[in-house]
Amino acid sequence: MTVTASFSIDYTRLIDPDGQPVAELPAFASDRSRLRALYRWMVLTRSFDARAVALQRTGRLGTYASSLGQEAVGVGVALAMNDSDVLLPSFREHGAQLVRGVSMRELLLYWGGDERGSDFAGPREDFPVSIPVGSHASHGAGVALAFRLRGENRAAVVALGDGAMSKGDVYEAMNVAGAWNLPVVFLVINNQWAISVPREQQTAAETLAQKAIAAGFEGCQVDGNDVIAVHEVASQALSRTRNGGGATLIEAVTYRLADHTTVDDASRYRDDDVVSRHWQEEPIARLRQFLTERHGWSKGDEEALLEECSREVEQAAADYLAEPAAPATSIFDYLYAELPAALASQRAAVARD
Amino acid sequence: MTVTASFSIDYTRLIDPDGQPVAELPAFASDRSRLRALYRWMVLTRSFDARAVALQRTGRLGTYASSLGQEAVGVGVALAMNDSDVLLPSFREHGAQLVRGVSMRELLLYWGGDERGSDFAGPREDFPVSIPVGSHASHGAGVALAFRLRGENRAAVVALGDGAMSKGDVYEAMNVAGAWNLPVVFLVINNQWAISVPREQQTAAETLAQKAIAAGFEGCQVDGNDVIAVHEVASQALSRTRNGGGATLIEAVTYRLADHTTVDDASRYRDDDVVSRHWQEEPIARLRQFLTERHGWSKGDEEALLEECSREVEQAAADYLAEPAAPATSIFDYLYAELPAALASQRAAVARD
Amino acid sequence: MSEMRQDSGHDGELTLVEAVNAALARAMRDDETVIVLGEDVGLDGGVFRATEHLLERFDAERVRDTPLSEAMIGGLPVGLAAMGFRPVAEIQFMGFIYPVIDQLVNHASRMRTRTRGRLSCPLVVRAPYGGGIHAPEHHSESMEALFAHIPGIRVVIPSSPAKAYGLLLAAIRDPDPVVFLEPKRIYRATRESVPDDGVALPLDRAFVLREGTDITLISWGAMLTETLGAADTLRDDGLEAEVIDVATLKPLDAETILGSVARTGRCVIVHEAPLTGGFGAEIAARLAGEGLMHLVAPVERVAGWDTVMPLPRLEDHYMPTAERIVAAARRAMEYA
Amino acid sequence: MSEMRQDSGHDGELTLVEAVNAALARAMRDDETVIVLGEDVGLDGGVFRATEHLLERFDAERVRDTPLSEAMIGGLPVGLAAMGFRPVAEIQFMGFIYPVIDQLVNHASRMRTRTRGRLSCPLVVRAPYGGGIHAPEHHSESMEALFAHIPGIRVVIPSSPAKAYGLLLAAIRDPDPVVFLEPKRIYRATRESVPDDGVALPLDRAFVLREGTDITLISWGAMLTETLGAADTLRDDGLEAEVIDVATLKPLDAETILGSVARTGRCVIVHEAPLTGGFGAEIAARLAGEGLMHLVAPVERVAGWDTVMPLPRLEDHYMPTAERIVAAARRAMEYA
Ligand SMILES: Cc1ncc(C[n+]2csc(CCOP(=O)(O)OP(=O)(O)O)c2C)c(N)n1
Ligand SMILES: Cc1ncc(C[n+]2csc(CCOP(=O)(O)OP(=O)(O)O)c2C)c(N)n1
Ligand SMILES: [Mg+2]
Ligand SMILES: [Mg+2]
Repeated sequence: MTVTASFSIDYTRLIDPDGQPVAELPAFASDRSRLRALYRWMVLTRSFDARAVALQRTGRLGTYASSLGQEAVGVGVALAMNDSDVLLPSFREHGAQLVRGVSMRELLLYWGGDERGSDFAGPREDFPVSIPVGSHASHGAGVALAFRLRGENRAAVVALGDGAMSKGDVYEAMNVAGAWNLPVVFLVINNQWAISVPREQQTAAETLAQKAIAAGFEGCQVDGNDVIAVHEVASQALSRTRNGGGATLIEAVTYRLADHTTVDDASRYRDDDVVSRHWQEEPIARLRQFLTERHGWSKGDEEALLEECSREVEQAAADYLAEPAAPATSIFDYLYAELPAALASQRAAVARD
Repeated sequence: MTVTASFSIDYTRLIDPDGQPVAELPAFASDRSRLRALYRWMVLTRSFDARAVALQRTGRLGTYASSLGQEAVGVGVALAMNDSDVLLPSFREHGAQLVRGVSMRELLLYWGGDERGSDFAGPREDFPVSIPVGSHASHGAGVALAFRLRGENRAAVVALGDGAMSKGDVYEAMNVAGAWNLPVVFLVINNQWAISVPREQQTAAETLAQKAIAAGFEGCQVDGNDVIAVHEVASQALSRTRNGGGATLIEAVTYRLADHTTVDDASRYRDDDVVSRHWQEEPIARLRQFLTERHGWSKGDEEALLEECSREVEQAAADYLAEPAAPATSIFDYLYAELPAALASQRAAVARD
Repeated sequence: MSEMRQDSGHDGELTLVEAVNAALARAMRDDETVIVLGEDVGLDGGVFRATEHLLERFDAERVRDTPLSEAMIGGLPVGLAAMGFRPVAEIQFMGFIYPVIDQLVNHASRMRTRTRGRLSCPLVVRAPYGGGIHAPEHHSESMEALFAHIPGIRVVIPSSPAKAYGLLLAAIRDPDPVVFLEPKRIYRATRESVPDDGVALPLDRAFVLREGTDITLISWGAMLTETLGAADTLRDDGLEAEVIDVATLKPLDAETILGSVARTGRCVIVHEAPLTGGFGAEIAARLAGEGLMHLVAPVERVAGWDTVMPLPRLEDHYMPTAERIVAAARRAMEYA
Repeated sequence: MSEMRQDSGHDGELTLVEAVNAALARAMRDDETVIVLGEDVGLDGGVFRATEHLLERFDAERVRDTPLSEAMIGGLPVGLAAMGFRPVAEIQFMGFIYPVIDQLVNHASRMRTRTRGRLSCPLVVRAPYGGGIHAPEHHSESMEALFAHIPGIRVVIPSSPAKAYGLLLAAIRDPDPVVFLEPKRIYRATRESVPDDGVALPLDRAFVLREGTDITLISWGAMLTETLGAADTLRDDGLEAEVIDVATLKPLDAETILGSVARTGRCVIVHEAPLTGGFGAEIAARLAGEGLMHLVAPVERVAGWDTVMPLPRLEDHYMPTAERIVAAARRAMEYA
């Protein structure tokens, strides 16, 4: 018996839950403005989530999936992307979408049940969220192939949950991305839950990162509540893949502090004290600690930022609520580039009603 | 950066292409009768394949997929199975099906386009071949779950090709088999080709065995042209899994010496001399060499065996050709346990024609 | 299900989703080969609570949370069923059922045929479907027609708590594959007395919900609410509409439908699914065939439009309404 | 495609599969964003040779052998198309197309709608389909109706070499997703002159293959062979049958169909797919609606039976025949 292949999975954490460095830090960690940007986007994301949940509770928004506790992943990765890269988000990557330039008003429109919310004014090539879990992974491979065929120095980033890693279409997308050496990063946000199903029941694999081994490319784990680590790992992965290094998988290990969505009641299937324990590791307090100790982040800075964020969120909410619905006939107007004659009478009937 | 998980893939070969032992041999390798059984089933399989191809060439059989060169895999594994285990074959595991007790007449009926060929008189619980690549893998998980629920000491064996390992449903089946620790063996017959697509283009993974890492269970490689190694590895895997050890993947590395099927012309996409080189490694000559050197297998033994096999094959072919077609109305008679009244008139119409 | 009834606190009166739960519990109690599996069916009791309490009443071997793998949820039961179990798989929403079609067409529907009866596939695939609850994207479609075209399976859609109980019991006991689609808009719309008597309903019979002589209104699932509403309005016009609940789309009880239209000569077929290629087309086609000579007015189909299901803000413009049904019926009445 | 023509050695006369090949080559030559991908489409030239020579004429970047992954073959083109390419994906046989349905329903068909036109999906999914060639199990089904029910896509089926060339060019140039189903039984049945003129055919028009005043016969794909054969037999009865090739099932050219039946008053719809829920039902439903007042005889549907496609030895008992079509037409003629 001889060994024909061997593999290992790395885990990266740079700042521990108390905000203390546990490894050599990347250069940007000493750049206050860049850390502030990471921090600001996380805080903005959390305020946005809170507001969106409140709007849903008061009947002014549809079912909503909060990213509470996971802010470091989307923000850390999206800030590592170039504008020319393309994001293919799941339904919980509000932070990443905001960083990419999707407006809060657009996000609210979408979650309020209005297709116009996916007509992003900012990142025109970013994909709309994929509510179907995982079926957008192959789109990411296609986007990456488009970049390769055009010889463009761009990468696609597909956001996936831990549950999504059980899906065969995700595997097929990863496998072709490996076989064709495509510039795509599979970002796995392991928040430990797929609605009520815990990560351990989802698969016997010790890590989700090792799913990449089946596809023949690199997979790694990163502390998903350590935004400095996430940003660093993502930056390296993105430049590698943009420069022909092929696909990569990043498993960001975090925790879903919120209910699955506003229609879920997590207390049915998990203990609150387990959740409280995970509050000790959440990413925002961690970076605030680091900022305070290393970059003189003051109470004043904090208050000013919170104030600024809530002002932006309130403005977006107001704009959203003021938006009149699109005309009924618009349900036909984007179905095909040109409405087939066969459908004219149906559109006319809707116009009449 | 710390290492959180590591893995390796083993490769087992016991007899080299010249029939020389290259490692310590299992006990059964010194048991002439058991080796003769392995040899006989391989020879019978090859004679059967040859006859089936001839029948197709003369218009008396449908499209047929020969297992030429791969006989050691199906035979070595099937002889390691208990009667109470269940085989879920792909469309090229004739050897395994024969060992399991499917008659050559039944196989010919099936490939001749007659459903009765899948109504096995022998292994009543074995599955019919799956022409759709890979979609039977999840059936294997279901069969294994049935055994587990009943507390039975049985295993399911799913036969898959190298191409099948690119399918998402195969991955999903493996993942649940790992998560639920099911008694199922995924037998991957890596014959290097999926019609015209070579193994290397199918995936960037160095081995197919490592696909098991994504599902959280053991995967290993075995020389698929070394029937002694295949039989040994399969026997161990099966007893492990029957006794609660969970799922296993065995990648049997072999080579498809024939065209993909009788309607394929492999010369369009691969060089004959590459194929001839692989003839040097084929499993039957290899075991014959070993039998001759270690167990006094004589020219007489060989001729008697070939004679015996061709007699059986001829008898089966004759029985198959003598079988009248089933009545036209039988196309309705197994659709539901009881034909719904709504379909009575359709059946009557067929009866009239 | 006594505790369920106390839960519901409406002595014996159940909602449709509670009736689904009652049927599942009953089937599991009566037959230990019944296995419930799907995403979140265990501790969570299903996102709509259709499997609530089953995990406690039975155990984790028979009530199984699966990985997030719809193709597997469609395929694993084929193996289980072939080995003599009766799996009841839940697909969380119809929007995620498409990977199951491969298993239904290529395996479940033909295992008996392929093996000439040696192996069979007594499985049920359950899924909530339909719009009208302002759900997120991909959560409101009605694609029942895709299943009704597959030979070798049954397609069943209940329209009330009692029907859900009786039809689901029948589906689970049926020796062949059944796709059981639950109209989630009316999961909790009404309660009715549903005795847990273990009595199944037939899987090849349409139900006449209301008798009438002037026109036949045909529908299934949640749309029967609008259809019955339309019948009330028509009564104010002095018209007695017969209302038929198809219930089992496959095999279709064409007799009941043709018999009714033979008497009324007029027909409106109502469904939420897009018009083109919807199952209403099959019913209209039967009328254009065997039923033609009885038709005095064009067969009207009131259906969803041939467009993508809109997000909630415009959803109401997609859903068929009682008004549209009434208007169609009045058009039909204009013919002498 | 000059070399193809020399290959075929029938100066300019192509079979249907050669015409598919010619259209692919033409589209790739005219538009470098056209990418062909699928299993064995490269060196092997496709198991039916539909992509023969494309790898040599273009290159491995644009003619891509994929891993054996139908869900990916359905999904990767969505990403490619959204980025401005025009992928043409081949599914080797319709029997393996089902994993693609998820991508068609949930993504390809609605990318434009979901993003209000920001992103779109100009892709084509090609697949050979249908029976009659004594192929292995799972290789002979006709499930076009599943696709014709999906809003936001087009479903096209050619019935001759020239139509295959013109319709496939149109499908590739169309800005929205098209499912292009190729009747493999007639891949090589006939040759006709197919000038490689780059002229596309319309995607919303049915073709009248033969004019007649007594009865309308409607079909698509390979079944037009039996249908035209039936028309010949009927002529011997002194009946002039109009024969319509639907060609584009979605969007359906109901006008042409209704116009013809308005003249003939009689109609036989022919398809290989199982009767129930087949696309013939939609056509019959249109006739039962707008067309009813013109019908003098029940609409006949001659289709595959509602059973699993039999293996080759009994396959002929499943396939509709010219005899069955003639018998149906004669039944229709009995009505005055
Ligand atoms: C294909 C599919 N199946 C089921 C669902 C229903 N569903 C929505 S979210 C979810 C869990 C997803 O878990 P994960 O991938 O970990 O993402 P998370 O919700 O944790 O962000 C499920 C089962 C879906 N949206 N899509
Ligand atoms: C799902 C599916 N896709 C495509 C095909 C067509 N096809 C038949 S065999 C084959 C190649 C299979 O390769 P592999 O899995 O290695 O098995 P092998 O033929 O080598 O035994 C293909 C693509 C199929 N039968 N099923
Ligand atoms: Mg999760
Ligand atoms: Mg192979």
